[in-house]
Amino acid sequence: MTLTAQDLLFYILGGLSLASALGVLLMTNPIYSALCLALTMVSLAGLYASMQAWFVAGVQLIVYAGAVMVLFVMVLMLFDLKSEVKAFSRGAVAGFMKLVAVGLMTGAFLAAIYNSADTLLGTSLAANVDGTASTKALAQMLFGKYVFAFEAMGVLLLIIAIGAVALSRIEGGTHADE
Amino acid sequence: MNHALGISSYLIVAPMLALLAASLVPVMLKVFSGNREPHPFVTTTYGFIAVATALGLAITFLGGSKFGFHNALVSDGLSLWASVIVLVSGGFSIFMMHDHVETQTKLFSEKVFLLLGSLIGMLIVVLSNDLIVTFLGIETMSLCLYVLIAMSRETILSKEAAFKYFILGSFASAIFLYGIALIYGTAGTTQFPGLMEQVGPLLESRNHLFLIGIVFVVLGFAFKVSVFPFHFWTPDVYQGAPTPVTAFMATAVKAATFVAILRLFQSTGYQHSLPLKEVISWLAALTMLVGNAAAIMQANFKRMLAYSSVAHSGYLMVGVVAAGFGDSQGVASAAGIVVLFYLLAYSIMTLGSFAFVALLEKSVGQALQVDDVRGLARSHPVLAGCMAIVLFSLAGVPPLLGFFGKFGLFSLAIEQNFYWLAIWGVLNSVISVYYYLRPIVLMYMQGEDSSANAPLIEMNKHIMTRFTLFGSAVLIIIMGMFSSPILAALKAAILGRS
Amino acid sequence: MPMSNLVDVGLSHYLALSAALFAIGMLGVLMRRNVIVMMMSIELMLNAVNLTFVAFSRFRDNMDGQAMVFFVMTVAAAEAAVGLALAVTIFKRFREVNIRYFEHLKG
Amino acid sequence: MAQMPLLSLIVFMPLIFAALMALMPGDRGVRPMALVASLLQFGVSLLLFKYYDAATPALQLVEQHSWIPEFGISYFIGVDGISFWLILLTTFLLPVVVLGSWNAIDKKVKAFHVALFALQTAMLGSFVAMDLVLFYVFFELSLVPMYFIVGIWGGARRVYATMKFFIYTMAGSVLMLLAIIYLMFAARDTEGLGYFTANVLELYKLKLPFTADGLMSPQALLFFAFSAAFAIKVPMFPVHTWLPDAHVEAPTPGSVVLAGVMLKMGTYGFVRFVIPMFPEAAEHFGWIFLFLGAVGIVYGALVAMVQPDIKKLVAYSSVSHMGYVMLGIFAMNTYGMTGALYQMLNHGISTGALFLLVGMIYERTHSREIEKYGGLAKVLPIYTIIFFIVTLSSIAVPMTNGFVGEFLILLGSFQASQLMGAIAVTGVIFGAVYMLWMFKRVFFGEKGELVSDEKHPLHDLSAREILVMAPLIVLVFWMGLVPNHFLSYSKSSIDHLMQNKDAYQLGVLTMEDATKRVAATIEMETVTAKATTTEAGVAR
Amino acid sequence: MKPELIFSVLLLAPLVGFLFNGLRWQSKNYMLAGAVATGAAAVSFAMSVVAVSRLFGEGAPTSIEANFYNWAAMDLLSIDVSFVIDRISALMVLVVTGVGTLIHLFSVGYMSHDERPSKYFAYLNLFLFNMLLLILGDNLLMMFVGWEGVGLCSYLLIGFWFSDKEKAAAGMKAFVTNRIGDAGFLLGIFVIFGLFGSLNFAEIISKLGAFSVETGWTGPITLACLFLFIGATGKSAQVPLYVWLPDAMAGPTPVSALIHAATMVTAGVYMIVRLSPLFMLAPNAMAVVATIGAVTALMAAVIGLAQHDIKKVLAYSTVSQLGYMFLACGVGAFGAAMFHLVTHAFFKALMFLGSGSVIHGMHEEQDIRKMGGLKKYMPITHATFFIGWIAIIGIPPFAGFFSKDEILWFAFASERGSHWYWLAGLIGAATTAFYMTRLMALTFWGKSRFDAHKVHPHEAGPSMLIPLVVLAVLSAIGGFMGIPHVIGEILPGHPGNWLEHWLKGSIAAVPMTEAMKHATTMEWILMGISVSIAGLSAVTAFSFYVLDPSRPAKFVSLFPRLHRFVENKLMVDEFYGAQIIQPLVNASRALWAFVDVNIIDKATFVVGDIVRGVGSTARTLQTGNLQQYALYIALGAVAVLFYVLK
Repeated sequence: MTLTAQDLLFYILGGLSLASALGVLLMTNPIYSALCLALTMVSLAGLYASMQAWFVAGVQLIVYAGAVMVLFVMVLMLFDLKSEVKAFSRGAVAGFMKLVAVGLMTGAFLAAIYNSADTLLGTSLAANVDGTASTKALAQMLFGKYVFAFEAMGVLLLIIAIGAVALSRIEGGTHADE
Repeated sequence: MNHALGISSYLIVAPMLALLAASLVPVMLKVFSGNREPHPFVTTTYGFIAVATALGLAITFLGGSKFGFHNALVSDGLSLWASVIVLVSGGFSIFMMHDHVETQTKLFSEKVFLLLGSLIGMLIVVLSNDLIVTFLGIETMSLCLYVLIAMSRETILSKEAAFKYFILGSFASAIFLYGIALIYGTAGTTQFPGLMEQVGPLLESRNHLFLIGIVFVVLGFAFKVSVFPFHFWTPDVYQGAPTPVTAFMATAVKAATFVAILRLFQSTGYQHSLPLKEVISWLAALTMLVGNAAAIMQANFKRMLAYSSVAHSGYLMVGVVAAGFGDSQGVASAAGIVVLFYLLAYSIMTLGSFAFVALLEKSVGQALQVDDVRGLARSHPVLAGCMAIVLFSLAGVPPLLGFFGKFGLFSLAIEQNFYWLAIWGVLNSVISVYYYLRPIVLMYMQGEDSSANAPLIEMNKHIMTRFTLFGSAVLIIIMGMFSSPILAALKAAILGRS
Repeated sequence: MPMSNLVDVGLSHYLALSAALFAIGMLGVLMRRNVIVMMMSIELMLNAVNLTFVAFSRFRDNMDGQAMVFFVMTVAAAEAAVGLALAVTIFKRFREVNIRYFEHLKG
Repeated sequence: MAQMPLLSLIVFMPLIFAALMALMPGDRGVRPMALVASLLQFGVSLLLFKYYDAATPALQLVEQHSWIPEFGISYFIGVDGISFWLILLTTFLLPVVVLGSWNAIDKKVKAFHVALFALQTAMLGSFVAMDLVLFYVFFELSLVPMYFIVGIWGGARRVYATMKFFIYTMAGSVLMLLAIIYLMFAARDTEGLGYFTANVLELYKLKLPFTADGLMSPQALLFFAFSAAFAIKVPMFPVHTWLPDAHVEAPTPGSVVLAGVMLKMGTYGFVRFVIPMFPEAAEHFGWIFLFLGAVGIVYGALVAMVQPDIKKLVAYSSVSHMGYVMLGIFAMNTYGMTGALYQMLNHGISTGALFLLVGMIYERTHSREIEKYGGLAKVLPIYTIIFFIVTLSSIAVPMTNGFVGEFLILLGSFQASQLMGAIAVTGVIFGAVYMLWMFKRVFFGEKGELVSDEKHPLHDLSAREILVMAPLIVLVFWMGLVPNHFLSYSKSSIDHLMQNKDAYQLGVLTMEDATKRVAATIEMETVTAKATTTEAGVAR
Repeated sequence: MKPELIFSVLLLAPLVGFLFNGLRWQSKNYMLAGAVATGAAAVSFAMSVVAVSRLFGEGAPTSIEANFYNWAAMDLLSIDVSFVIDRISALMVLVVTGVGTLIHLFSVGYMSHDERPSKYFAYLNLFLFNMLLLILGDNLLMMFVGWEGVGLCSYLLIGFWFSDKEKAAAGMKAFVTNRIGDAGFLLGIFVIFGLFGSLNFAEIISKLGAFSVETGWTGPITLACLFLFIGATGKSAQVPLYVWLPDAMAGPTPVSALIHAATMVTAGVYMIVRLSPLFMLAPNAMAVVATIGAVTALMAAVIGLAQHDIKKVLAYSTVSQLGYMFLACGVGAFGAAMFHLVTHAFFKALMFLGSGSVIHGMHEEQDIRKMGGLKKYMPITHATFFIGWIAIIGIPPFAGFFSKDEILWFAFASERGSHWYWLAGLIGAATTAFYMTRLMALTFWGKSRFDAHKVHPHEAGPSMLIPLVVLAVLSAIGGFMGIPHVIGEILPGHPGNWLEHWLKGSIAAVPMTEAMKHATTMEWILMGISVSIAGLSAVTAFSFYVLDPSRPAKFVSLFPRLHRFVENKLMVDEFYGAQIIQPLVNASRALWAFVDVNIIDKATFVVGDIVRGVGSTARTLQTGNLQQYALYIALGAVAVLFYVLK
């Protein structure tokens, strides 16, 4: 088997995302963490794109790497936090157990993926899809099969909007009524 | 693809629409009146009308195994009765919010709005026929609750509670979502009917990814209904949240989520995974034990009730085990009946007990200790009597409602040959007697000697909360003695009116 | 796993990557003290899930996955909004975002 | 009259009175009303003599309505020879208790009587219930009023005692609940009744599998589940420790009802449910209960002997006496069973009377320490005489009721197992020892600390107290001298049970049948009377 | 008269007397109380005479029966409240009501100064009623009812002066010791019921034909007999349960006469005689009876040698004489036992009443060391007591001679007898003669040892003397109802052994050994030996206590420890106290403190502690640290995953 461009892209973007994710975890300065997260998201957007999920890749870039990350960074700026001395929780036992727990879980995952590889590899890779077509199909799905979920999401956003505003107006909130 | 929706789709969502429409009214009023908070009673009335309308619509239109929105929603007996439970506890919670010092603030209309929003989320959960829709419902419900908790007048504990709940909730949501992703990847669908057909083959072929997916989804649900070891947030959040909101969380959230769990376990395919059955049985058993044992050690009344609600989740999990792993025909329906009946009973009892707590909390952020009720029977015989009934019912003393709830659950367990679970369950209910009776001891049997001249305990004059407590006591007796019509209705609704 | 599989990128690779990202996110929640970073870690976990969805969608030739990603993103944004609003409120009150300061409720 | 729900009336009348009392404005007037009410319910229960047919073992005055059909629960009550006297004992003791507690309860009088009357309904209900779940409901419900009676009106350690009482009893009974549920499903599965039911008469027909060596066979497990519940209630050694605590702390009326009636619910359960439903297991594992019964007799007596507190002594004597009952039941023959049923009544009367007497002296001196008494016989002669008579009944001297029960039980148990019979017979000796020793220390000898207290001279029994004791004393001798008056009402039922214990079934007679029978008897009598007159006329 | 009426009057008269006196128990009118009580007893006696007279004559029935009502009936068991007077109970009923009437009469005088005479007479009548139940009941259960009833009355009367702790304790001791016997009796009843399915005497005996003589120890009949005998040892104060009887002397003296000498204590003998056909089938049981009887006869006589309380001496004498009766039963001489029972009732009642008269006259003094020379103060008492003395030591032709000698003869000659039994009886007789003479001497003869200024001994009034005289006459002539054949043959008119004739057919009897059947010479020789030994013994005692009062002390100083041992009643009470009662009490305390509190309660608490442990662990885990909670979630997820995927 030869290394196709797609494979290469996977390794580059995958490696980038992993590295930046580790950066999120390890950077003691929250701002750097935020930036690493943004990088992760961008590289994930690239991966989406390499899987011809154009629309999703776009949304990822705009909503996530754009809006959400900006929000995070803004809040961080608001708090004006410097690099933290105590970035990580203490406790050797607890820390060890956390690592072990997550490690074991990941191990279980990887084993499961390996075990189920046969069935999964059996699924054929679809041919390249036209970006417009796929987006159109997605749209049809959103307004067809998933129309309720879509509407519910709308309601969710509405409620959250009002809720977030209300939250800001409580005592101690950013817009508290004095 | 036919995008046209039948009329039935709209009928199914009618209760939600009613809730949404009515909930916006107070907020709109406030906006258009120059940010002047309407009188709380007005807001409460709107909230009550919203709930009542939704309830009416739910009773009218739900049930009978209808699908809507391209099978995204299902309206059957489960959803009908779960909606009723959720809406009723929502209504009582609004009453209690009206009275309670921590919730009745200048932002009361927003709070009612959020509570109604949370109710919408719950309705979505109970009506959902698709895991991703369930996820959306759960998120709607939870996000509203986070905000609602944080909006308490109390400034330290409620914020901490809200934040803990938020972080842990999101964490659990992520896991839950991962589970959905794996299920989607392996089963190819997230809609329950299709999924249930796949469960058997996938488990039989020991598809590990699917198994992980199921486990993660169950784990996400388990978090919401506070099953050990995913229950740790419960006491903290229940304590920190304003009591009316706690009551709402303890009842409605649990009811909605358990219905979702039941939908997940509607397949006989789970028979193929013995370990899954064992592990869920273990979780149920441990949840009962930990909930009851920890409740014994509590001095704080709300924490005690929180642990008690953990224990009740353990009992309910027995129903889930029976539903998923029982081997007889129609066991899922039977489980639906007894679990819903238990949820109904549990909700009524829990509302009553939290109403009692609310009545005794006089100031913001007061930590009501169990010992504070000492000698209450002397000053408030009627309320103490109501609370005693509630507590006896929680302990499972016949012929109160709680007893028949347990009776149903354990019957199911025995019918499906889960003997050890049933024995463990009843033994745990004996442990629970100890802490349920403690307030009764304090109310009735102590505080006589020292407080002959001491001032009587004062209780809040809150009419609506009193009504809640009193109503729950009356319902416990009446529905206990005459549970037959309710059970018949449940049976008819869930087995289909044939 | 034979070497060829390593090279021949397939579904397992994407799944493994997402699992790794998910694990890192979990570790972030478990170990970082800054609440904002914890929230970011949760976002990371959600992103890992999204990757899974997209991968499955791609390899099963099933667009449903992408629709779900769409919902997840929206929910994630909502969560972030609520979370940050909460964080701001708390910060105003406590002047602190270290999770260790929020241990009043226990026992 | 044909449709009069007599049993329901008997069962629920106290509850109605309780509700009426609860509605009264204050504590005044509660006592007289309670007395009238209790007499009234006793009077109504006497109607049983008219409608109950002693000749048939069938379940009589049956009322059957569906209650919660979804769970297979029905409202099904009836009376037969096994429950007949227990019902009357219960209704009989209520006026005694009400009158006996006239001064003993000095606070929350209304609440007390409400609890007492509610308890009455629960106890009566458990004696008539013929649906297992209904029985369970009443069985458990009876805990609640008693919990309050001990907890509110009890002594210094009342909370400990009442919690212990509640939790012990409940711990036993929950396993029975599971067993009940299992039986309900078994009835559906094996017999093909088509619905699941807790109707005891249907459950009697079940043939549960039993393997002789197998502890794990369903019948054995169910047997033990039921037995656990009832053994704790009885209470049988070694699960008896809640009883002394509860008795010592309980107020006098509470002790009387607890000893007089509530303990009988356990032994009644054995007779009514355990033996007919699990005959093979009862036969096979009966020796355990024989043994524990015999040990309990001796153990209770020995421990009673060294008690410093009179009430605790009486409490342990209950353990001993209930040991006799258990022994009689598991002798599994007519003698033992008859004796056991008789001993239940005896114990209700004599131990009830003892608790009343202890309460009376406690009201005067506020102490129950044996050491502080002495020489009471000189000061309180009437009290002494009554106490002595009750003591005789308690130690089973012939011509008192106690003897009949003990004799039959020992006879039966000796036929069942010579060794156990022999062990149990020593209880006769120890019984005399602890009672007479106590009697000697309290009543004879020099006047003790409390008795010779010049400042508080003791008064002999008042007319009210004598009135309380009189019916009990009359019964002591009546039952001792003419046991057949009492035995004849339960004879056919016991015979029926003992002859068919492997395939026990009960017929059913309703109130309508009873009315018809009564009418027929009257007609017969008139006809006979007419015939006699005619004959006499002819003769003349 | 119908039998029902006879029995009703016979039984109800004392009951009515009891109720009459019992309901006015605080009255101090001793005359009224005594009159009613004595009258009631007399009515009973009259009725007994009427009833018994029906048994005489040609074609007379062997028994009169009356059935009142069914007491209880189930399965095989059917117990009637029914009574029978046959030839055995006829003797007994006459003795009980006759002697009873006399003692009632005596009590009128004796109790005249008591505070609560009504109560006393009520108890006495109640006793009579119960005793009649015991005697007349036609089944074992009725007998048991009376058996316990008399025990109860005995308890009440011993503890009559209950303010004295000792006396109350004596009552309790009597009751409890009797209860031990009663437990045995009950077991006996159960075994018999198991064997015969009936408790009716007549039925039991009629069914005996199906059984053969048992040789072993564990046969049912042997077992039944042994159990019944335990009952008898309790009631009739035999080794090892005799200890209550000496203490029972705490009661009023007439009570001792009636209950603890003449009637109640003989109930055991009566019971064995009634069931003699049953005992005949159990030779081993009979051997036990005889051995215990002989041992008791000897042991009690020995203890009696060194007692100082006039009533205690008589009490031990009673125990000893009862031993003779059991010896007789054991060797198969049931008739002789009955004979001795009757004569003993006469002379022992006489002596007790005499001692009562002495005590009454001496102002409640009971210590014989403080008496002496009372002969001149109380001539009639002395005279009657003297007759009793001769009777008991067995000087012909007084009552005791005939009965005791018959026992000794049977002990020697019966098939189930033995020379050893005879020897024991002989030594017992000698000892009896010694201590009885000692009693006589110390009380009535010799010098007065009391302070004549303080104590003024006086003769009793007529109500007390009449019974004494009547009983003295009976003691003198009572023996003639059972003249042995050897003597009868040489007497004019050849009087036969009337008693033997009367009882023949009603009771079983063991035949003589072949060698002894016609050994009249042997019988004469033995008779001579026993009379001369008793006489010798009496003369020795006379020389000790009358001729040279310092001699006993000198003699005793030779073996002081032995003397003290005997004086302290062989330390039996102390032995029981230290080896049985105290350990039992200690064990009970241990059971209470250890089993109840430390094992059973602790066990339940341990369950509670475990639950609490779980609860506090759960609380410790609940640190409030959010990341800990997340860790628990992760750990839980891992655990579940690994369990599911394993």
